[in-house]
Order: sequence, then C-alpha cells, then structure tokens
Amino acid sequence: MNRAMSDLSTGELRDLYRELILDHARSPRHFGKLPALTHSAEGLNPLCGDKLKLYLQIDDDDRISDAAFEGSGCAISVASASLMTDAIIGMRTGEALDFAKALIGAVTGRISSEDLGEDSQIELGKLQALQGVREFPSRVKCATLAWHAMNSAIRQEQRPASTE
Amino acid sequence: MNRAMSDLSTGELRDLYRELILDHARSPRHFGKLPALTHSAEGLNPLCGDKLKLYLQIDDDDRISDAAFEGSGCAISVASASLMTDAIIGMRTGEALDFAKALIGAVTGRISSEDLGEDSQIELGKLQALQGVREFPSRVKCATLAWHAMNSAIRQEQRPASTE
Amino acid sequence: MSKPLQTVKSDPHVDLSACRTDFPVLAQEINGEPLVYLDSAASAQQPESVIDAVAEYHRHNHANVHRGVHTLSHRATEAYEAARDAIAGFINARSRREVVFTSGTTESINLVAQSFCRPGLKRGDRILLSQLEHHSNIVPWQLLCEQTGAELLVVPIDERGELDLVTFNRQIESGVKILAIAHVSNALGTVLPAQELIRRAQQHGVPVLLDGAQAVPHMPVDVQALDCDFYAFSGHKMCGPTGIGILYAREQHLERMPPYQGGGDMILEVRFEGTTYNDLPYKFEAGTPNISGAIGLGAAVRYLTGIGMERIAAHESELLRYMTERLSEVPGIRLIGTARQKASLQSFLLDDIHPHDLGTIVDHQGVAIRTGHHCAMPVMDFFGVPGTARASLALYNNRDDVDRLVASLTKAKEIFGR
Amino acid sequence: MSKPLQTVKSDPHVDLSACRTDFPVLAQEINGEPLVYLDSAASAQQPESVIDAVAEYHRHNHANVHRGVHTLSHRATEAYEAARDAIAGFINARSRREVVFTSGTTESINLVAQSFCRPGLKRGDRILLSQLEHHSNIVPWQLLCEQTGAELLVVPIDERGELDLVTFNRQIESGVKILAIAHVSNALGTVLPAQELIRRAQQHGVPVLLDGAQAVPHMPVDVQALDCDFYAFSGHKMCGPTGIGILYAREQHLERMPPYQGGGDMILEVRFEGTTYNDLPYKFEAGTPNISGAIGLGAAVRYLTGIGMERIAAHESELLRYMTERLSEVPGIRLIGTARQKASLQSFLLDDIHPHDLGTIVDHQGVAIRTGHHCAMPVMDFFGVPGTARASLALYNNRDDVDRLVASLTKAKEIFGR
Ligand SMILES: Cc1ncc(COP(=O)(O)O)c(C=O)c1O
Ligand SMILES: Cc1ncc(COP(=O)(O)O)c(C=O)c1O
Repeated sequence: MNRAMSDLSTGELRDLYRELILDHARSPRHFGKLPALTHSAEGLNPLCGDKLKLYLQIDDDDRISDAAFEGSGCAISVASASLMTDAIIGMRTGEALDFAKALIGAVTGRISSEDLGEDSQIELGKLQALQGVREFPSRVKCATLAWHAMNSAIRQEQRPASTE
Repeated sequence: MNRAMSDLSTGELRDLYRELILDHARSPRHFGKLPALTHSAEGLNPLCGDKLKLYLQIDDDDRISDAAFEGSGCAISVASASLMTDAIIGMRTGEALDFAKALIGAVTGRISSEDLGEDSQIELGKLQALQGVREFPSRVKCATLAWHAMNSAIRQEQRPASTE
Repeated sequence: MSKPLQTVKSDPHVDLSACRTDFPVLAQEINGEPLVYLDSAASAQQPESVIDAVAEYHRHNHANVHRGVHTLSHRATEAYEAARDAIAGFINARSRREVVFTSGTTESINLVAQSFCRPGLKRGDRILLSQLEHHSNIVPWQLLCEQTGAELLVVPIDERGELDLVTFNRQIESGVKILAIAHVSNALGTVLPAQELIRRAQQHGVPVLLDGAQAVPHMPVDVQALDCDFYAFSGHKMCGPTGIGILYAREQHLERMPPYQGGGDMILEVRFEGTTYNDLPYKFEAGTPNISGAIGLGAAVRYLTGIGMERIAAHESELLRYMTERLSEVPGIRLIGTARQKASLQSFLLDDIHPHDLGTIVDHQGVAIRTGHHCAMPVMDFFGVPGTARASLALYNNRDDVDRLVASLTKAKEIFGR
Repeated sequence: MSKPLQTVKSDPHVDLSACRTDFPVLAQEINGEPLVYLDSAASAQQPESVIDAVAEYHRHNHANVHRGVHTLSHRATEAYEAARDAIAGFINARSRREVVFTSGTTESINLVAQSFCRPGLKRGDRILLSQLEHHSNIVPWQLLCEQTGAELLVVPIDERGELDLVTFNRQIESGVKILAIAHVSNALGTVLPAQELIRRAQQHGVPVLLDGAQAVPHMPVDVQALDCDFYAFSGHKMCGPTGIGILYAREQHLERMPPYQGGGDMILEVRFEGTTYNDLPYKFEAGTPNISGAIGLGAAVRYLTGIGMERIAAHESELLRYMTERLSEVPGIRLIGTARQKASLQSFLLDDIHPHDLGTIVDHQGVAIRTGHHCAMPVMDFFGVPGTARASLALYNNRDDVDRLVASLTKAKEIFGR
C-alpha cells in the first residue's frame, strides 16, 4: 500500500453505520415468519439485490398486532426493517402509513426531523439513526425498502414493492 | 436575394453535366423493352430512388446482340445507362464485364483513364464523359448503377443489383 | 442555455436570429459558400449546449446506471433520470413511468407493433395507416401482418396532401385494431388533424399511435391534451443525439404489454424457471441504455424550452410562408404538398430536372436539401414522381437561407439549359 | 490516437501507464480522494479521442446518413461506414456485410433470438445456455420460450466458476437449436473455452452465439478463427459510446433471416402490397442509426488498436494476477470465481459485510467498484450469495489502483468492527 488513507470523512461513514444500525443489522429483531399473518408484501431493490418479505398481523381493530420480516440485504436495509417492525407493532395502520411517510421524508431529506416534530407530532425516535443515509443518496433506497413494503402490505398490493 | 452567387466552381458542375451527358439524359438511347431478351436485371439505388431494368439479348456466341433499359433516374444514371447500352452492343460478355470494371474503376477514381489505356487496352471513349462524377463522390453510385445491373444480368443473379 | 435574444425585427416573438450562433456546424463553408442547412427534417443540428452536455458527461460523470452504489454511477443515474423527467415535462406526460427511452421513432413504433399489437392479433384483423406515412410507420406493420395474417388498411390522401377524412371516417368504423398515423408528414409537411382523428378513433374504441417525429421539433406537443395512446419521436430531429428516441405510452397499456426485449435492467429477478419484470418504464428498457444519448436529449429539451416551442412554431411558420412564396415565383416549379395546415418543410420539383441532380447543383452552392423519396415511397407513387427535392426548416434558419436556396435553383436551370 | 508509450517498467510491452492521462474522467477526486475506477466491466471510460470524435462530428459533419446527396450527408455516411470497416477489421470479419450496428449486446442477442431462432422454433425445442450468463443472455431466450414453447437447457458450472464440460458434451448432443453462451463471464471473469465449445457444437450442427461483451475489451477477438455463427458486443464496455453495439453474424445466416425491425433504411422499396428489403447489413438497421455512436465506436477501435489488444491483454492479465494476490491476503476475504482461465475482474465477499455496504465504504474512499448481482442472479444462486463486490480492470488501471482498493477494504473491516 503506497499511500495512506485520509481519515477526513470517516465521520460521515460512522454516522451512517452507527452502533444502533450495526446492532440491528447483526441481530435483526422480529426476523422470521409470522404464523398468523393477515397481510404481507415483498420488497425488492433491483439495485443491489436486497430482498425482503414483510409479514403483518392486523387485527379487526386495524391495529398491527405483530410484524416480522425475512430476507437478505445490506446492513442499512436489514437494520431499517428491524427498527421498523419494532416500531410499528401496536400502531394502527393509518398511523403506520403516516410514520412511513415521515421516515421516508426524513431519509430522503425532503422533511427534516425537526420540522417533523412540530408539524405532524410524529416522533421518529430510534429511527433517527437512519438519517445518516441522507449523505449517501445511493443508499436511500436501502433505508426505505421495508417501508415501501409495509405500504404495499397494508394496501394489499400484488406486485413486489420496488424502490425504482 | 441579398448575396450574389459566386461562379467560382461552376466549372466542376459543367464538367459533371457535360453536353453529352445532358443529351443522353434527355434523349436516352435504347430506352424501352427488348422483345427477344435472354438476360435481365434490375438496378436500384436506395439513396435517390433511381431504378432501372436492364435487358440484354445474348446470342449463342456469348455476344451481346442487343441491349435496352427502362426506368427512371437522375441525369447521371440515365445518361450512364444510355451510353452503356450504346457501348456494349456487339461486345462479348467477358469484354463487357471487363469494360464495366474499367468504367467503375475510372469513375470511382480507383483507376485513371490514362492507366487504363496502357494496361488493359480498354478505351472508354465517349464514356470518359462520366468521369466528371469523380469530383462528386455522392453521385458515383448513380454513374455505376447500370453497370452493376449489367454485371448481375450477365451473371444471372436473382436479387436487384443495388449500389449499397 | 439559449443566449438572450435580441429584438432586431418587428415581431420580437419570432426573431430567433440570435440562436443561429448556438449551432457550431452552421459556421462553415461548403464548396466555398457559407452553409445553408435546409435538411433538418432528416436530422437537425445540435446546439453547443447539447454537444457539451454529452462531452462533459463523459469527462466527469460516466458510469453504468441503476446498478451501482459508487459516486459516478449515482451521478450517471441521476442525470439519466433527470433527462427522462425533462422529457416527460416537455410533452406533458402524466408520469415519468409513461416515458420509455428507445433508440428512435422507428424502434418506438416496432415496440408498439410487437408488444402491444402482436399478442392479440388474428388473421384478418386490420391496422389503419395513411398514404403519407414514413416507411418507419409502414414496414413494422407489414412485418406484423406477415407474422399474424393481419391486414393493412390505408387512408388515402388528396392532391394537396391532406387526409381523405370521409374515407377515414368509414375505415375507422370497420373494426380496426390500431390507428398508426403521422402527426406531421415528413414528405409533404401536412399537419394532420390529430385531435379529430383521435376523437373519432376513441368513439370506436381504437387505440391511436401518433408518429410525432416531425411534430415534436416544430410545435408544442401535449400528449394529455391529444389524449393519444402512444406517441413516438426521435432525439436527432429535435437538436438531440442520434440513437435515442421516446415512446410515450399510457401507463395502463405499458402495464399490460409484455416486454419487447429481454436483458439487464428490465427485470427484478431472474431465475431459469422464470423472471419478474421491473417496474415501468424499465420493463421496456433492456440492457445498458443510451445514457449519453438520453442526457443529450435532456439538454436539447432544455434548449428548446429555453427558447419556447410557441416561439419556434411561430418563427418557422412565418419562415415557411416566406419560403413557399419565394419558391412559387420560380418558373417551372411544382410544389408537392400544399395542405392548408403545414409545418416546417416544402417538397418540390423543378422543370424536369431530376431531384437528385437538383440536390447536387444546390449543394455545390452550399445549400443542403434532401432529395429522393424521403422514406415515403407511397407518397411518391401517389404523386407519380420518383422523388422530390425537400427544403426543411428549423429554428436556426432565416430568410437569407431561403433566398440562397432560390438563387441556387436559378443556377440549376442555367446548367440544365432552361 | 494513443500517445507514445514510455517504457518505465521492466516489460515494455505491458506498461500502459502513459494511457491513463488519455482518460479525462480519471483525473478527479471523489470524496476527497483521487478516483480509482474499478468498474469497467459495467461500463468503461472514454479516452479524449473518442469524446472528441463525437463532438467534432457534431460540430462539423452531422447529417442523416445514406439518403442525402449534400456534402454533410455524404461526410456523415462516409464516417459511419468507415466505423463499420474499422470494426470489421478489429474482429476480423470476412466482410462488412457481416457487421450489424445495434444498440448494444442486449439488442444483438434479442435480434438473434427473434430473427434467427423464432421463425423455426417449435414447442419442446431446446436452447442451450450456461449457468454463468448475464441476464441479457437469459431473458431474451426466456421470452422466446414463452413465445414458442421452446425450453432452456442450462450448462452447470463448478465451484471455481468453470463450465461443467462433461455435462455440456451430453447436452450439446441432445438436439439443441442454438448454443448461446458467454465468451467471458461478467460476474466471475471466467474465460470460456470458446474454441472447444464451438467445435463441439459444429459436430452436432448447432449454431453458436457468443456473448462477447466482456471479451472484446480485453483480448484480441477473431470471429473467423473462432468460427462462431454470431458474436455480440457493446461499445460502452470497450471505451466507446453507450447506445451502440455490434452483432457479427455469418452472411449466410443474415441473408436468410427476416428483418428484426421495420423502418427507413432497411428497405429498397416500399409498397403497401409488399416491400423489398435492403442488402446486408442494412436489412437489420431500421431507422436512423446511432450515427455518432458508431463514429465514437470507430474511434474507440482505433484507440485500442493503436495500443494493441495483445498488449492490453498482457497488461490486464498481469494486473489481475497482482489484484488476486493482494486480495487473497486480506483476512476474511472470499474470492468468488477462481477459474484457471480468467480475464480482467475479481468478485469477492469480505467477512459478512454485505457487498452493498462494502461498495459504499470503498466509494467513500474514492474507489469505485460494483456490488450486487451483476445481472447474473443464477450465478449468485449457485454460490448461495445475495451478491458480490466486483473489482474490474481496464487498460488504464495500475497497481496503485489495486493497492487503494485493498486499503479501502481494511477501512471497511474497521467500520464494521472486525
Ligand atoms: C457478459 C455480458 N453480456 C451482456 C451484457 C449486456 O450488455 P449491454 O448492457 O451493453 O447490452 C453485459 C453487460 O452488461 C455483459 O457483461
Ligand atoms: C414522420 C417520420 N416518422 C418516422 C421517422 C423515423 O425516425 P428515425 O429514423 O429517427 O427512427 C422519421 C424520420 O426519419 C419521420 O420523418
């Protein structure tokens, strides 16, 4: 190796791969099948081959009583799915859809998390950890894949959700 | 008209459209069908839509006893066909093919007419008039169309001869 | 991208004289005379901004699109997709999903013939075209007829080069499967009454493909206002690159159509047992696309939009009026194509000088016109001519160009001794 | 076009260091680090001579080809056809009639599937591919199978990424209608034993299509020596433009095949009652071609020829050896694709870091590699991985690039806490 690597911008990388993200990527929560699922959807990211199946159990009350996912993907997409399932269990579907909108807005940079707090009362909480993605536009699709899948699942769409 | 046309290079144009060429273009010789034809071919120039049918009557002696053509084309292609039919009547097919080669060589600039005289004993004669085409590379195909058709006719090829 | 326009003539809205210098190719002499380019209907010239957009892309940002996480790939993808957005806006498509990049009008039409029509077509089914179509809107349908046993039905034209609407109205009722027709004729300049044709077709449930190759460069085109099913056009006729074109299609059609070609990028998942196609418009973009072509076309659209298609249309229609007038004054001229609604070009014959000879003589004076059948042989057959000479205009032409053309025709008469 | 090469290292024949400055895109920083471009298998960069050839064409010589008598049209036609001649020479085609311009490898393969195979194919007929094909050499055949009821047969590969020749020898005897196979694998770098495969296929009368997208940029290719029936490749992988590619095909096949698309230029004569197709290769080039793309590809061929494909192959194979060696030393690396005959690229995985994350981290250090399935999902399935990271070389890469890659991998391990 004939030149030293500068450490100038490692900060951004550390911000993308925060401990919380790496932790969820290594040990995803709610990973597996759901025996009593009522809704499901597939998410595909043709860019990198990320692929996940999302399972939801939605009760008569329109509340997400359980959620799980399977599949393979990069650290960002797995962590995002893991954090998402953690977060949406217990929400009503309408709430979950709003939450998805807020999250997608936040990671694409269309909504800042501060704006969000005031306007919509939605607190991203732990999911703020995903915001490091903003500096990596080519990774936004990874962070949003699970959320698009949730959208499809709740809306009962037939085609795999794709981030294209 | 707010600028005068220069006459600088009219010379080249006059060289292309010599009196002999214009005369043959206006009053093509051997234009029409041939009642007792033995060989024929079609020539097409997709560039400009020139289209001609060439008819030959070749006797047992392998001699072109009559030739005629029909079709429509620009001054150059019509004059060339007219001059060609004039020239080849009475030739043996082998001679006519050599003649075609010489003519094509001369108008494409691959053989100069002087070289020709010495080397091959072929005298282009009147057909030298076609050499003005050399300065107009996009018109070479017009000048050679009839000659390609003659080639096809003698060789009994099925497809229309095309200059492409 | 377009330079500020000076107002030197009376109507400031149609003076595009400042644009001319945007086109480097025009600043040259041909055979010792300044070039007069009157062949834009065959292919238009590019402004510096388009040439630069393509070169700069390759100097700074090139990589393959869609499939990479690295910076260049991301930049290339953004630029490619931004071009799609620019084009979608330019023709007012409902959504970018309806804008498919193809290699040109020809491929766009072949795609519709093969993917939209072929699967459902039976022996005896009818396809309605017109007599004034470009070969690119004839041969794909002939191939389709050979493949399926379907038949072509042709709307006749009249001596002016206008569509015979009476016959059309009868034909469109006869159970045709698609109407594929030019928006503007490339041989005659006729602007077809697209709105009316589409309305009629819709009354009979017939989908409509408009061949817009000669329309998009010369007038504002709004696919939603037209309400057509398909609209095809080429980059190189609108100051963009060769090798790139567009198929606009209603989303509902694209959703149902099978892919045209198979390859990378048009699939989500490939297994030997079966394959899942990608979303729109990618399902129809197999393989590495013409990235620089798309970017160049995006730049062309920005250039044209910067000037304004309304102004371009006004400029050209004023110039066409002048050209027709000046040509009419030439003794021995025969104008071919005298429709009441015309755009951007005039075909003609002079005495009995073959168009090809005419082309050579005027070229020798620096004037570039097209001569021949203009890939519209059925039009030539109708008028009983082997071909025509055609002078076609673009935004960068002016009255001086027309004057030079007319002068060069006089020279032709002189050479041919008339 | 290529600069005179200095001899600074031991073997003068493989030192291409002087070429690097021919490629303007390489002279930039990405995320504060000088760009290391290791993604040429996805798309190669262009030397200034290619960028210029395209720009100069548009500044001086553009017009539509084949159909015009005026000077610009003649110049454009000459330049376009000269490019064809250059390419025919480059691959040693018997004749220019065998060299068809397409939009890329993908279209070339679709053309063969639809025009050569489709008309004669029946339910149950077999098409032989391999497990290591790019999607562009799978999906066209899947579409064809759907259309005709034919079936795919797949030659397996082994753990090294080599073809299972024993199975191949059995399969090729089983009455297949075409063998369509990569010359070099884009995911694994395997160089297939093309000569041997073709010889076998010929013994059983099976025509062969080689997908040469990854071969032509990296080694001398001689279609006559190979004696294949079809050979497909893309301009953008060999330092040329996007949107242009080549189908080489034996003349006798092209003569018999129906046209693929209909349009202008591919016909001699159009009547509504029937149409006469143009001569080869024009029968397969419908519509206005990608003129500037062809000219750019011609310039790329001249650039590569100026350096010499033998030297490029030697340089790259030496560099690949070095890269494989250096990568092997990285703890936790798994090399995917370890065939004995390889060209120009190496796929790998690092620890359990997902390739996509790896791609981001190395990009952040200025190193561009591709990550994902590389449009070869069946290969990923075979190795049981969701994707790989792939570093691919071109003539402009050097050892420093490899060192930078390896260093950036160390950083990835650090971030992921290994
Ligand atoms: C082996 C192989 N075949 C086919 C293709 C498709 O080429 P293109 O996308 O240029 O049509 C590629 C490249 O993407 C390839 O690497
Ligand atoms: C009316 C019309 N349709 C179709 C075409 C074909 O366009 P392209 O050759 O760009 O595919 C043209 C131009 O040649 C045209 O003028």
